[in-house]
Amino acid sequence: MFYGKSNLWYIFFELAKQGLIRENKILKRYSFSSIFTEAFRDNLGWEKAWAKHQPKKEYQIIIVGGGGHGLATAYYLAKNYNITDIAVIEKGWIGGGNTGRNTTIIRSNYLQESSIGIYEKSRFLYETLSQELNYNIMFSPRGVLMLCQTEHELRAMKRTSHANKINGVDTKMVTPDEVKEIVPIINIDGPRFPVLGALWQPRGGTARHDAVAWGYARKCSDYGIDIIEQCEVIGVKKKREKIVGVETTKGHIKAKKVCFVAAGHSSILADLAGFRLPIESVALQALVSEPIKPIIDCVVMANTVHGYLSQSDKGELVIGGGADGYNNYSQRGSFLHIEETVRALVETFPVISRLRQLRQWGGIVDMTGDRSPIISKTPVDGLFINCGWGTGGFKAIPGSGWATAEMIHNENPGKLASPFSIDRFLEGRLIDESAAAAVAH
Amino acid sequence: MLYLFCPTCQRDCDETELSCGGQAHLIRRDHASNDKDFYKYLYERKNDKGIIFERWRHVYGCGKWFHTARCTITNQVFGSYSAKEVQPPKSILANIRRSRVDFKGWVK
Amino acid sequence: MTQRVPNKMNRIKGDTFVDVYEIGSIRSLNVRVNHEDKKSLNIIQRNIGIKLPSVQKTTEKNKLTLCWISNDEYLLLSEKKENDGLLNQFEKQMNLTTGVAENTTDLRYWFLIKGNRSLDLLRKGVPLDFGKLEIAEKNFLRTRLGEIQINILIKSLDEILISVLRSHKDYMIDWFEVCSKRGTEINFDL
Amino acid sequence: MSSRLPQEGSRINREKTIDFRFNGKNLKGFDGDTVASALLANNELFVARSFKYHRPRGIFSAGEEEPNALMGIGKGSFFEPNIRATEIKLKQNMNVESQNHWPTLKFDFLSINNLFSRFFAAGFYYKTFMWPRAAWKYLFEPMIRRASGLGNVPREYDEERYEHIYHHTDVLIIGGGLAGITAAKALRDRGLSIMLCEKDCVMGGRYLEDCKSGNQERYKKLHKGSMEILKKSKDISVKLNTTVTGIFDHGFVLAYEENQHSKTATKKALWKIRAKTIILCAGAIERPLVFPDNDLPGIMLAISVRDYLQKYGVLLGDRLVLTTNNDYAYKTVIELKHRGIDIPVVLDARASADNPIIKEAKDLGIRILFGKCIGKVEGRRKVSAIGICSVNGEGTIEELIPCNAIAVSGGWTPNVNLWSHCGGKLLWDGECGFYKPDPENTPIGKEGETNMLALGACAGVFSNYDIQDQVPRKINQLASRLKIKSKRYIETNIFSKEPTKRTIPTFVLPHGASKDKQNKMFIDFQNDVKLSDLQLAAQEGFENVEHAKRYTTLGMATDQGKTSNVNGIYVLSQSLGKPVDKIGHTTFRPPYKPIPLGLIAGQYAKKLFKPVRKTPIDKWNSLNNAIWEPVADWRRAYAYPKGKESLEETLNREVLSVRKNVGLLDASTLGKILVKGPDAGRLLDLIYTNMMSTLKAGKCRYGLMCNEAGFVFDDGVVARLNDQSFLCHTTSGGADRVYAWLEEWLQTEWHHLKVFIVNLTEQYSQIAVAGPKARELLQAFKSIDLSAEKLPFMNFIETDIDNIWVRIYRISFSGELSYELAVNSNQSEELWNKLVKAGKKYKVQPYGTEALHILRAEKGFIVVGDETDGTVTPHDLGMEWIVSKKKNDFIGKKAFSLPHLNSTLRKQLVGILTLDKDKVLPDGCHAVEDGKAIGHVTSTYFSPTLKRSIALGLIENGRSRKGSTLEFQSLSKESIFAKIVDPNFYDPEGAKQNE
Repeated sequence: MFYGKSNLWYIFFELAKQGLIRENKILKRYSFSSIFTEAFRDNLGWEKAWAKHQPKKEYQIIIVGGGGHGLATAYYLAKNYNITDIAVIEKGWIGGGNTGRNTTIIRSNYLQESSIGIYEKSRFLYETLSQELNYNIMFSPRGVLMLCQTEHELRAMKRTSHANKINGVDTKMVTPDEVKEIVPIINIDGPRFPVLGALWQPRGGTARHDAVAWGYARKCSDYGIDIIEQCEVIGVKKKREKIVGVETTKGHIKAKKVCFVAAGHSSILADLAGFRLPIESVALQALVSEPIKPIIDCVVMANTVHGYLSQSDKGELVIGGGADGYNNYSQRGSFLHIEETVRALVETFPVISRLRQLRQWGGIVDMTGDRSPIISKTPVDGLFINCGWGTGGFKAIPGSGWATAEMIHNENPGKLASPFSIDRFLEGRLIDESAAAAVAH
Repeated sequence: MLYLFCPTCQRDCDETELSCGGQAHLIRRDHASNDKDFYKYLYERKNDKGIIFERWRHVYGCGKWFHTARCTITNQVFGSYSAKEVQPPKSILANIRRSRVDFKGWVK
Repeated sequence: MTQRVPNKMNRIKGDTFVDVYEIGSIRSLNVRVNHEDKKSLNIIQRNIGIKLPSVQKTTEKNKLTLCWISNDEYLLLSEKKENDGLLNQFEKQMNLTTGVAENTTDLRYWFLIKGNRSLDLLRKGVPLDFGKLEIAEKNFLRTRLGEIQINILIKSLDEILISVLRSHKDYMIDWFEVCSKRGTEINFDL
Repeated sequence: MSSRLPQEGSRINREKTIDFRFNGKNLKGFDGDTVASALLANNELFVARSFKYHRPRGIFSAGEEEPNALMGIGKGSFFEPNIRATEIKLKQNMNVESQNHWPTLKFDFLSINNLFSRFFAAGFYYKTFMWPRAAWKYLFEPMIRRASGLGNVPREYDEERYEHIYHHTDVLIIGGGLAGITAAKALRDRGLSIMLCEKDCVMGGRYLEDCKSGNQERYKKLHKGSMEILKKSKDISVKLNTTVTGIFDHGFVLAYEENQHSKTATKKALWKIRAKTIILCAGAIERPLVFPDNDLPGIMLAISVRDYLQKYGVLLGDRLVLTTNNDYAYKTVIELKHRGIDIPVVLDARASADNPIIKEAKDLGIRILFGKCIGKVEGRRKVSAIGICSVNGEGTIEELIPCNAIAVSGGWTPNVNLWSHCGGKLLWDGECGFYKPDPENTPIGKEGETNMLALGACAGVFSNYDIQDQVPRKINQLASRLKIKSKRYIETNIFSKEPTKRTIPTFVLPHGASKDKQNKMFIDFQNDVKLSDLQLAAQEGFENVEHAKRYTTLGMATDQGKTSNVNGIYVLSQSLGKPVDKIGHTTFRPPYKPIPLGLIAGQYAKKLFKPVRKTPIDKWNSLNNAIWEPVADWRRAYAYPKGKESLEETLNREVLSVRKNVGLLDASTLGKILVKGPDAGRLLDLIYTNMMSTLKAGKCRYGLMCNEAGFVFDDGVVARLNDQSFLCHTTSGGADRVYAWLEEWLQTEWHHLKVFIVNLTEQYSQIAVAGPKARELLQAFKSIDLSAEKLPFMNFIETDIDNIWVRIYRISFSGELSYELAVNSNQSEELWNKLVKAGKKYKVQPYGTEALHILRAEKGFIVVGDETDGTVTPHDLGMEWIVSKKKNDFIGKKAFSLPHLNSTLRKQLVGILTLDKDKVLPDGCHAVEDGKAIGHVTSTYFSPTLKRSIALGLIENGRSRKGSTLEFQSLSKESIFAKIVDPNFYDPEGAKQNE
């Protein structure tokens, strides 16, 4: 009935196509009205989300690594310090590394004050990122629940909740009954690990990981920053311990400042620049189930049994667990960790036992000695590094970009980044997040 | 899932029986060393994308440590050797060169 | 290994495709010795009169079984009360040399699996290649079953002695009840 | 109108009818039917709704590549969503429900999405829903989540039984078709153990149904012969109903056995296979053509039409049109014509083609039009007519042909998923239009050797003759490469050489389709990805195939793009104007076919989830109403409530009973490691921070263990049994960790030390007898002299109680007069009962771990894990006395010299007494000084002994703050003020423990 020639709908469709609805010139704003306009023009009006460039001879700043952290750094350099002579070079396709492989969890209920600083800044920036980038990253503040399943873990979480309160992070301890209320499908009675309580962060949640990378890329391209894909760094040019440029598969590019933001591949770049990092690259795996109707409305993390879970907007359960124990760049992990995580979550959420695993994949995460990141200058003058995010990088993208941009511009780490320098290991000033939960009395 | 040869038990062991001990042949720095060397011993790692030498323990079996040479891209294993070795033995290095011509040898 | 009469031990109930018996503790000594130190190795052989077993094997003589755990660790099992005198004497001897023989009788809990599908039961939790075992000599394997450590002494294809830490005893009994249920045999279609 | 033929159907048993319900309707099928074939037999063509536009969907295939017919099957605790109807066998009284629609399948409210589909192009949700900000959480996201998601949610716990099975084999053959069977026959009798996994319930794959009616007998004879050989040979074991779902490193393979009709109780098992060599004979999957309105129910793959006909005797429709670009699909129309079905026209996209099969079709009177394709399909919920148009045109309709079924065939895609899971690369075969395994870049095994060989259709070799000819040759080459010396295998080739089948790679018809038509040409049926969506992705710069996939969600549905990936890649290459092999393909990931999460958990769920370690006194504890607390893998008695007592009352009673009378604690979980040898003392000096080698025999000493970074990670009492051996006690959680720590140092660093260590944690059980009347209780047994002179504090003696051997230590964690009795585990319950009986006179009571915590907190003793969290040094704990100055080296010594570990900002252990005696500081609360946190509380209890609240905490340069008052922030509004004192609250001089 709708496709016939003569009815009212078709006339309206023809009028719209004649351009009755005005077209605007600047970067097409994404909005319902622009969708409406384009709908009648077979969507031919949309431009490229980010421009494709061949590398120029020289830039003021080169960011090596086109993932969330790299693009965010470039964006905040342009937004906060309006430097736009920047190139973001990516060896594969932007957002193809860990940004495209994580379980999209956003939270800032950390224990150490310096960690809270950067993760809370990120969560705060995530709140308005869709509007700022004019790109719907689907930030969903649906709440993050960290279960306590032993007395020892309950005490550790209470300590974290106090640390959060002082440092302005909105979290609270909830009783087992409140946990059951928030997540009806949970089994709080064990018997092996009964839930004794949980740390609840209502404004934590999830976001669409690809959209974060594409949103930042689009705005960077709008600022005039060159995003160059399929361009791998194969050499670093130095003159008397000062960086002068990088050798890539698309030729030599000169720059005054370079920043490595390459997560799992940071050690390889550092090696090219002549120094080593305190990180080990291991495979971290995740899996999704087949899509089902909504069954869980928040993120649940169970550290005692090593498993965490949330449901994507498409309806798939997104499940993640522990990292592998051995160095691995193959983006394939061992089935052992998938099994351990799924076993824990089937025990904690018995109804998901009959759902089917649709797909599993692995990313390469860079683990530091104290499981905290590195945002720091390096032995090479003018060369900065942002890595070491391990299993928790996605939640820190905006804050890490902000802090790294500040460091590159001022050539010294600001308040957010200074605790995370490389020399902290030399001085024994570890920021240890994993310790609180590790030791059982 | 890796399947590594335990030199003591003389059989291949499923990865679930083993636990990895990280980079091999680190030199322990005691109190006489300077802070930089101590930092290198405790935290700095090669983390190579390619051939690495690492330590494994047969936790569920004989409980013995051993070393293996493995490629971190393809997980190809070039052999296991005893935990007492201070550096990879000749036979292992030869085995690596047989299939990886560009192998630059072991670096401390 | 003496032919302990199975019916004396209580058999794990349930309609199962193999018979599993609880044996309990077996008098045992953990022997550790420096595998390059010939002197201590001879003490073991002289005192208990058994040749040292080769890798993952056992040697046996008048109710005493010596099992290979690793190149410097052996497990000495004794089935007969009469051997206790010899064991105490051996313990004293070892304390004088550079080596240790420690009584670990209470450390482990033993089960006996009988039936031609014994190996099939173990294949539900043990990642070992049972196809490669030469059954001629008795094999002693220390490996993983599910998430716990297990010692497996294969006396013959249809008689296997296994032991776990005594604290895992109840878990092991649960595991047997779940995994040895009749109707869950591993079978091939052709 | 799909229907059941009166006879026919090799898979079904017509004697046994099966009743089942579909959306409330009672229907009938036969034993051996799949749910799909039974639905088709009952004319249920329209069975589902698509994900995004909720368009009507019909059954499209007969195997695991099915994108549409997903059902919710079973009831209550056996309900399972998203099941492919084409894969699950029919069972008596099975309840089948369609999903993803509301209120009903026919009248789905959300099908209005279809009307406004032009507004929902690919990625529209990235461009809108941004204003107002809060609307996403409260309005847009809930709406989207309700609309998305396919299956309904299982509500009850799962009764299904799952099993994990390990299997080792020299050769694993994946797929039991002609290639698989020939490979098995070629490899037998060579001393190799061979396992063959076939996902179907019968062997044979396609070649039996593919033969011409003439030589049916010869094929059957060959097949029967092969089955005999496989059954007879000892080294081949075949597993039916088992789909290989994942290939991992070093030949580790996962296979999923799902057999509803299995005789055994296990219906679902996960096979964990270790294979030295894998032979992939996984066959191929037919690909649809992309033409306007190609997603209507009644459109099905040509091979599936034939499958339903020959296997289940089911007809998709009695007026069927075929649109194809290859010869193979003609077999379908020939079979249908033999059964008298009306074939109005066959549309062949190729300009011309003349080989035997087309001649045979012409002889049967089938009208064949070359260079023609479908321009339009009419019908709202079922196919009613098609419009023919020329292949190269814009799609104007030349002729309307009424029909009720369309068979479509766009060529075959080799099944290369398993090849690509673990490193295998693919080659684009431009001539036939598919990716096939690249012989140069094969998956590699442990030593880097090629460990996978692709044979048959999955390697792009489709004709039976070629398979029968090539497989033996390839196997012989493999055998020689594996150095297996045995006779070469030769087999007579009974198949006739067929002319090479030219499939002109056409994917999208008509080529010049107008924009309107492109909006109705579907590539991914489940996620509603249209041709125009991919063009939009290319236009918006998502040029990489991975970007395009994520932007349009092509191939991200439950069928993972089995029928849509190649078409999608072709359309992307056309939109970007790049050749197809330059585009590449997305990554193939396990599992090949979705597997239940319960299966991954296996038998280690419910009762067998995470082993519980129980102490020898566990039975007594559970009989006496103990509350359990998980500690590492153990379960320990937390407290022993009596009657209606609240937890506080229980703890106060237990603490006071130790302070006044005598208490018993089950401390068996304590780690006990024997360290023996001439160098035992030297090893312990290197491990502990204080001197251990100077300890005298018969004495004990408390020791602290740090890691190389200088942080405390375990502590415990070390007893010297004799000059050669020490017995080190560790925390419960630390037992195995410390044992592994000692083994690591001895084996990899100090292998010159002559030391032997044995983990005796479970050989001995440890019972603490603590309280003023402890000595009287023990002396009640026998006249053992336990006076202070005979057995001073921190000494031990070995004696026996009622001839139970026991070693009595004078160690006190509670600060009272206390003995810890080590006894062989087998006799520990007997000793415990004796102590309880003898202790009645002294009002003995058991106390749990929580009471122990209160007692030791009153004494200011630390617990590793509460006071320390892995970042605390001995100096922080105020235990400089335990860090030996004399030793020139021990683990941690270097770290103590690092700048940060000596900075004044470090937090130090202090006692904290709240000004208001009854106010207990909350767990983990922080001390605040002008807005900044300067420390936190590590342990906080109400002490019944001192009748006030006590706490220990780590405060920045706390020791110099003694006497001052600090503000502690509690979660509620007002803060709590407390004084900083020395951490030892009770009997500081230690008179009681030295009594």
